[in-house]
Amino acid sequence: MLENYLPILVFLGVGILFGVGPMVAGALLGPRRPDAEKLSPYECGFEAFEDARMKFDVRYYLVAILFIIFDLEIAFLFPWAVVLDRIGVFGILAMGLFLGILVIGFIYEWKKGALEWE
Amino acid sequence: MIPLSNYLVVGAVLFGLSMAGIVLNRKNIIVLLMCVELMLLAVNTNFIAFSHYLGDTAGQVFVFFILTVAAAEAAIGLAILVVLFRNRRTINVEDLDELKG
Amino acid sequence: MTDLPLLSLLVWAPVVGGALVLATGGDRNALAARTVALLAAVGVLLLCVPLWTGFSTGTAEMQFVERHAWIPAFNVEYYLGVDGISMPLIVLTSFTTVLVVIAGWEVIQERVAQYLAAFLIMEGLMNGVFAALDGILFYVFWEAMLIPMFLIIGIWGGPRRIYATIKFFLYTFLGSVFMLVALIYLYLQSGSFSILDFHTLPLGMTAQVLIFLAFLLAFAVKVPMWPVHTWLPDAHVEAPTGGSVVLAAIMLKMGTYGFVRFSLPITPDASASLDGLMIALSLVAVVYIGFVALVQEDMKKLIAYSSIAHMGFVTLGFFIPFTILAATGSSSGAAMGIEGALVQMISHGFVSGALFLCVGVMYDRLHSRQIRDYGGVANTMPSFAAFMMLFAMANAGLPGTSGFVGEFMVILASFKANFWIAFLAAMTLILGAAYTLWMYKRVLFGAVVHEGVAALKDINLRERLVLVLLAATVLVVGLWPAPLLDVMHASVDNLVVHMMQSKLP
Amino acid sequence: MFDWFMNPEGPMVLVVILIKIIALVMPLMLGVAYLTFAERKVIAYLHVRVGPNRVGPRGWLQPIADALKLVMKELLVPSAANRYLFMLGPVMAIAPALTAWAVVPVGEGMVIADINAGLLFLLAMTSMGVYGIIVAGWASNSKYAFLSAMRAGAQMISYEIAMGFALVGVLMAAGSLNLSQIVAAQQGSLLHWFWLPLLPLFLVYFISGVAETNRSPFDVAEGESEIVAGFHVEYSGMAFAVFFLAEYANMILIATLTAILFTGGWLSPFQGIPVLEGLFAWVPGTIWLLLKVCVFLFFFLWFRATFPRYRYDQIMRLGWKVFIPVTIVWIFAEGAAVLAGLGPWFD
Amino acid sequence: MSFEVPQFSPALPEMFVLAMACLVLVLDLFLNDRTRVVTYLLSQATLVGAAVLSLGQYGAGTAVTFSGMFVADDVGHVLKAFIYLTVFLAFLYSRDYLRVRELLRGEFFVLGLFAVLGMMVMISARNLLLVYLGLELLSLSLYALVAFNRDSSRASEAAMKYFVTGALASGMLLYGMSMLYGATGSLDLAQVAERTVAGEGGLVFQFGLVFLVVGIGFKFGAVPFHMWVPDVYEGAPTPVTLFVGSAPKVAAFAMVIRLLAEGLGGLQPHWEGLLAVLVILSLAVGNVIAIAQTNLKRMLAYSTISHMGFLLLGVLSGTAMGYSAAMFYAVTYALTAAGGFGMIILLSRNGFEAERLEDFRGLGTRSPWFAFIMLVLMFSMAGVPPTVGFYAKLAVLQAAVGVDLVWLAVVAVVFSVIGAFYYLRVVRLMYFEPAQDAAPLEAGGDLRLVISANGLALLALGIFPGALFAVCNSAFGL
Repeated sequence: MLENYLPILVFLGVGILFGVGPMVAGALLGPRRPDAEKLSPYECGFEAFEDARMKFDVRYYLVAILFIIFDLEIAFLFPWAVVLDRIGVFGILAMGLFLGILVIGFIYEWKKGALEWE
Repeated sequence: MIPLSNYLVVGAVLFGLSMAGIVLNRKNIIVLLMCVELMLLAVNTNFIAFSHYLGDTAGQVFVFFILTVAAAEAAIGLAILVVLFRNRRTINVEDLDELKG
Repeated sequence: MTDLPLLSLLVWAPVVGGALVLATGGDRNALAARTVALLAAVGVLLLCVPLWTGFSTGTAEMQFVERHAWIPAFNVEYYLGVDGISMPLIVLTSFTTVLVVIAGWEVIQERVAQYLAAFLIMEGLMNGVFAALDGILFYVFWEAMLIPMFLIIGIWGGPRRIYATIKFFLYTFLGSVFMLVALIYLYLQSGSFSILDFHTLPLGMTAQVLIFLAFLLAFAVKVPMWPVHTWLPDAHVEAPTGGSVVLAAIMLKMGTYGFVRFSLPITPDASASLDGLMIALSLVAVVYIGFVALVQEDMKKLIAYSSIAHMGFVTLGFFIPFTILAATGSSSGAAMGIEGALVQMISHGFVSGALFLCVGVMYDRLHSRQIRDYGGVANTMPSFAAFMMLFAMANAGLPGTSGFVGEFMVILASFKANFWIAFLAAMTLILGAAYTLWMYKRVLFGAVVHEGVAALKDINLRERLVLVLLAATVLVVGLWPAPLLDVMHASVDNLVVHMMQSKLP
Repeated sequence: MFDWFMNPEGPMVLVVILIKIIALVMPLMLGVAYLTFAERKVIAYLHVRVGPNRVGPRGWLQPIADALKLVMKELLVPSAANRYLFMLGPVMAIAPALTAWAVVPVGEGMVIADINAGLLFLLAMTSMGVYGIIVAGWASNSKYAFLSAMRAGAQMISYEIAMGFALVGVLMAAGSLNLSQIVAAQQGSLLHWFWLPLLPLFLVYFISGVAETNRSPFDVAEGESEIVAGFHVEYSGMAFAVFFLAEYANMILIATLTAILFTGGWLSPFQGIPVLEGLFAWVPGTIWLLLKVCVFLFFFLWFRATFPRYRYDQIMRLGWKVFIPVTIVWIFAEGAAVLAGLGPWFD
Repeated sequence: MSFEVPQFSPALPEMFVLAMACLVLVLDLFLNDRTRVVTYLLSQATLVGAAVLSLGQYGAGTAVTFSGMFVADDVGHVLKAFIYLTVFLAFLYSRDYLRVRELLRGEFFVLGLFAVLGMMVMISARNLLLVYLGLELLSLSLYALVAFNRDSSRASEAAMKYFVTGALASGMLLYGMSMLYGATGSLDLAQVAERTVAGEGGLVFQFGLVFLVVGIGFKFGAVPFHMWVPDVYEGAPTPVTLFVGSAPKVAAFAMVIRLLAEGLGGLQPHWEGLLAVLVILSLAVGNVIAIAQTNLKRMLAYSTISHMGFLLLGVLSGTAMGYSAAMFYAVTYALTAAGGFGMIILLSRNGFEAERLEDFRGLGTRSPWFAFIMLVLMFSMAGVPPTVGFYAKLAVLQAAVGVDLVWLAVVAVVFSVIGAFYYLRVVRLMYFEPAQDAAPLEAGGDLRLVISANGLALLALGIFPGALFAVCNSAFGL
């Protein structure tokens, strides 16, 4: 069973190689003439005003948090969907209830403005 | 076949690391939150290992729920962190000293 | 016997009365509060009449028994009843409360209703303690009583009242929780919380000793016995007069009552083997505390120490029978020691209460309790001086007063046991006379020391009423103790039987 | 595990796997290269221009020239950047984009790793891509890069939910996580393909795919005029090229997945049609798949040429307030359909 | 693999609360500040309805449903009823407080209801998974509630601390559960119990047990896992403190009964010692440190710690009598705590939190009636008869003595005497010292009425504890 996953492991190696290889090639073939101006972060021609790791909008957190929750709900749906034809009416209704509660949460977020960006 | 004990040792090591992280960490609350997640992962390792060796799926179902709860927990933890940061302008563990008695 | 649940009435009528008093409201309705309180107190006292007359003296059985399920889960019952030991104490309590209500009539001007209600509620609870025949019921009353007392000292007391009251509470609380553990143990052994069941429960020696010590902690604090007596002078000094009276007249008796109700009959073997300790502690109280009283400057403190000494006498009386048995091989005379101690309890209730009231009378006028602030009071307050003289003599144990009867009986019993014990016990007569009469002399005799004393007015009608009542009882008990002793005989004999029986399995 | 390697056949198996991988990746890379070329050409023609036509005949060697140029460029690492993370960013972008192909069947039985949890694996790999972008944006230590990374991250995860729900719909219909079996479940005819019964999900999935790959019109994360190329503003030379590769590889992946999940994969469109079915029976399934993929890729390019760029808030609104409700409603509808035994599809 | 449809009726209260919580959540979105009272009333109605449903099942015997995961028995019904009651009180006490401070948002009630649901699940859980889910639903709601006042720096700090320790506790508990699962091969507590008796597992078992007990200790706030308690109690808005400090204790008791008594009853000799350590430390630390507090909420926090020590003392005896005693302790403590924090709310007004001990100064003259109520509350906590706190302690001590742990009982009573000191201090401030603050109490009529009833109930239960004892005993088959 695990053997089926071996190609994936190999593929991952190949994938990484495809990332690293070109960059190594570029580094070897390309010129190397660094200077301070060239290496400073791009800021439309100005000197950088401040460190770029600034605070950013809390909404990004919000999106991330909502994502985590919803994504996990999907994780519950996956196995359910696969065996849909074998779990009978009760199985389907149970998930309907689950989704219903999820929808209630969704409505709440919507009304509370958690989904508004501006 | 990898023996069960190996998984348990991994679980225990992860658990120990996360514990140490929570208890010893004095710098950043985010690290605390990550340690909490790590702790749950350690538990998941245990559950899955047991579940596999016992041939019982209940353990894996438990893992599913732990994952979900962990997400909800992370969500609330981060939310509290945001509120805390807004009030305090710091996420330093040592700065949590307003409540004392 | 009557059909009324007499004991329940004695317990709950004062509590209800207290609630009614509270309901009269703030200080604007002080008169109403006082009236209601007086009516309630007198009413309760009247309830004691059928109690006394209906009491049959020939038996050691519990009388006026009321027994209902209360907490069936633990076999805890609402179980009331009295025998010859507890019945007089209930009468004493009811009587004292009337006096306290009258004595506080004018003195207390702040939060009158609460003050009076506290006393009434406390009266009910104290009656409950004496009437309870169920361990938990007993404990509930025993502890609940602390709450009003705590408030009485704390609210209406003197300058160091807070220190005193917290010390009082914690001391007594600490003592009694051990009793609780012992009660639980007894329950688990006997399957019931009934005290009478405890009396017949066989117990191993280790268990007996531990239970005895647990009870000792609870009761010794309350009595108080040396060396856990230190709360008492503080509490007395800071308490308002009424508080001191109740404290001295009744609450101390609860400790000694505990000994006769619990320690002696439940753990006779432990009592017998530890009686040396108890006698020693009692004699220390009698002699050492007597000397301490001698040097007091504060009248209340002096009376407080004298109380400790007198209570030492009571515990001596309780524990002397074992020595008598050891010395003479028979238990004759044992009953005399116990009866003496019981009479001493009653008598001390009257006498110490009276003395505190006397001090209160003076304090209300000059706002000082220091002996040196007085002198020659007899010149301006002759009637008062006469009453106080009587009480001082009673305190010293002079024949003809109630104080004499008990002390004499205990000393007599002690002689049967051991000469030196008797000798030391007899010291109390000398010491008691010394500190009481010396105080009396310094306060009342001599020249008028200052204008304050010169301006003193003699006691008014209200005070006179209180003192007359007390004087009458002191004399009656002193001259004709037979009715009181009759009441006790059967119960005491029964107690002695219990004490002399080994409980070892 | 290790005794498996000790097995004399072990290394052989490894070699076979490697050959398969190369056989898949090489055409893929070629496809990527010529997708860039196609993009420029197609858009040019849509704009009525000619597009690149100088290098080679009609410009056919243009991608090679681009690659050569990029290889010769200097590889800059900004002074304020976090050096290792900066280099890690492109790798983290391309590795999952390629690895995902391990479970994608390109024809009947033509799959490198035939695992049961194929779809889960795909979901995992496509999610991994966002890390590359976030890491790149963070490591660059440049405001544009950082902002862009945040935007890209938020956008990608938002649309991932809609995609996930759409997949649930597919799963409900197919009853398997294995991609080959999903295709098999669409056997029958053009009308049995899932695009019809799952039409809303199909649309949501494809459009979300466009958004996932940060393609126009959802390309606010790299919008030149607003955020000067976004998270890869500080990248140059081959490091930039790797991002580029990843993006186009992802496009092809999304197109392929759409084809497999909703339009029958390698199934012939003429299945079930009496005459035509026999007529085209000789065409291998892979060709059909390829054709379908090309169609979807064309849509990618067409969108870019036609639609103006969305505003960021519009993008988020579309994802959260349109797509997610639509998918949820459709899942309910599908559940109801299953319960009621409706339609020819869910037996 | 088709599922058989489970029997739903035993879980009716849970389903009702869930449905109502969702309804309230959605409905509240369409209300404004003026009409928010609807949210409040609906929440209270939910609790009342749930109480009717739960008590309606009382005496109907034990019903197991959802493949053995869920159990509805008399212990559960009674505990749930008390949870409804305390939460009802909590909502009632909170409303004015929150409204005056402009914190009256529907989420407060919704989170409260979800916490109730979590507690109900904990109580009815017969499966490790369900225990965990209930616990988390409760905990997550509480974390959010503690941070409810978003502008309070102290509240957010408290929430953070609560969160981290709570998550740590969950982790410990889970780790213990995973070991238990490994040792017994089942998540079902009944099966766990069977296999425990059979003595399978060995070392893994005990290893898991330690973690389980540590997790429980954390949730209870037993020393040495108590550090969150004072901070959370102090930092949270008072209504939330009230909430955290009352009903969840009942649920925690249920959890400990389900896990240790029902699931691992066979290992009682092993966990007895562990709990004994927690008990002694909790009693000692809770009572001694409470003396040094000047903040009433903090003082009550340490007092809670010591009370939890008492509660665990009942549990550790491992007898039905002990469980019954602990149950009595839990429910009466929840009521007492509700009253105690209710008093703080009563005395508070906008911009002024009556949470310092000093603020109770002279209450005896300012408001004799409420001073009396507070007096009853304090004496109940101290365990002085005739308040109900005494019987709780009595029952617990009885259980301890019953299994020959006399020494532990003695330790417990000694510390309870030390504890009496700081309760007395509150009484002292109220009665023996002059008032500094002459402002009249602002609280509304319903609050006054209910807090009076709360206090008097403790007194009434103190005079007639028989019925409640009978209920607790019969719940454990005594």
